[in-house]
Amino acid sequence: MAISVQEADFDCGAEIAALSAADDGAGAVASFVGLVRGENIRAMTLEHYPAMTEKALADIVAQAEQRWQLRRVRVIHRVGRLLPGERIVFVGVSSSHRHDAFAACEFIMDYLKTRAPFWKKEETAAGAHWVDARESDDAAALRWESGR
Amino acid sequence: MAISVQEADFDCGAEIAALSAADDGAGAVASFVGLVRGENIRAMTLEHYPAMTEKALADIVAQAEQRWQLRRVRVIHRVGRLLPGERIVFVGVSSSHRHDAFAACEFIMDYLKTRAPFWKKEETAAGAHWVDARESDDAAALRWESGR
Amino acid sequence: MIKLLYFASLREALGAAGESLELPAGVASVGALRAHLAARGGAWEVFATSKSLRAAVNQAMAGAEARVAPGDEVAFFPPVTGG
Amino acid sequence: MIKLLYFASLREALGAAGESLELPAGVASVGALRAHLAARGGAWEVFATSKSLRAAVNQAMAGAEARVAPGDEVAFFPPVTGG
Repeated sequence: MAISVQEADFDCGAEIAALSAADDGAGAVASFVGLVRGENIRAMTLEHYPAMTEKALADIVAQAEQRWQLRRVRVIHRVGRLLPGERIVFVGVSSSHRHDAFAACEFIMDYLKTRAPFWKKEETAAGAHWVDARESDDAAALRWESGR
Repeated sequence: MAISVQEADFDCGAEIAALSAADDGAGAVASFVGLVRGENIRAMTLEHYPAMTEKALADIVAQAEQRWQLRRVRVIHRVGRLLPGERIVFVGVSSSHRHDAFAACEFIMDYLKTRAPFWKKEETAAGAHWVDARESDDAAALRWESGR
Repeated sequence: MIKLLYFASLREALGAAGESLELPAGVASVGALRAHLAARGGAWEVFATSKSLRAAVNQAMAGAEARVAPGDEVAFFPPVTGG
Repeated sequence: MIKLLYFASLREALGAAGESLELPAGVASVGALRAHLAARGGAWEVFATSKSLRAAVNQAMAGAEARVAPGDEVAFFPPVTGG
């Protein structure tokens, strides 16, 4: 597993290629990119808890590796100030099995959304405000507990 | 929707970027890349039914667009002779909602695997043979019928 | 006349990628067409014996009961294995 | 001494990113620490009134019953909203 928390942008094509490079068994790569939506937002600032962030992400990835047969996992999460359309997060998973790659990738995103110490502050025409956590994200994470 | 059936390779990074370019509402992009596994394979040749292929893929994408709230969908499938590690297929989906992007991307792959007219012939040390369809692929596609 | 197409292992088994065929009297469905082709014997018996053989009429997947009429394009092939 | 950290909207509400604190006698859990901080009054009452406030002890998510001992790093923050 490889985890990065960084201000810099990332290259999805290079990350996806690295997930299967020189691995004869990696027939499936599922990935996810989260972006700043721009409907009413001028910018977004991501704060995090540096000492805990990578630990929390590593724990989430380790859980995914226990649940599914995975080959490689890559997580990148940006922090700092981002503009609409900018990439926030990348999760990529390679596996021999398509469904394992998909499930692990979505699991990691759902857990990241509810368990990794990041907080978003949005700048809108009406001023800046901290984004509220969403019940739908809690529900998405809980799905994995009951084994759907 | 944009569908391509081609011999040429594709650029995952460019495809993923295009799925959210100039779209304020595209906060989520899920994608999948399928690659030639190389464990016992020297090469693989993909045959298809040219008059039907794009039609079948368009029908699968249209079904996904009816089931989930999607913004853009991109499907690329290569044909011809490919070596281990080479990319075979790309499916990318953008949405405002993470789960819709994931579900539609996996649905399209599952249906493509069982309903799009492609056939693989593998070259191994023991000679060339047509790949058998797998029951697990039929089961994966059937999952979506019962609404899991 | 209909246009017949054969793909992948079926194409190799028959030694033909397709043909034009005058629809015989009474052959108006995919199932009847399969029986007609199987009656050629030899490699063609696969149209009677194979349970997995798939068909498409005018580029859409079609079952045994699907109608076949002059001018149609009918394709036969094994289960697909792309992706 | 413990190290206390506050993040995001909590940090702004308290006007502090953190502090060092001598653990008072009898304060040995996250819950007891919250009660101790709430007793400061004013903005600090959020430690008593907020149901959504989360805690981490030594960088791991922790409930109200979690132990707190000298040398620990204890962080308080609102529900996370990354990704």
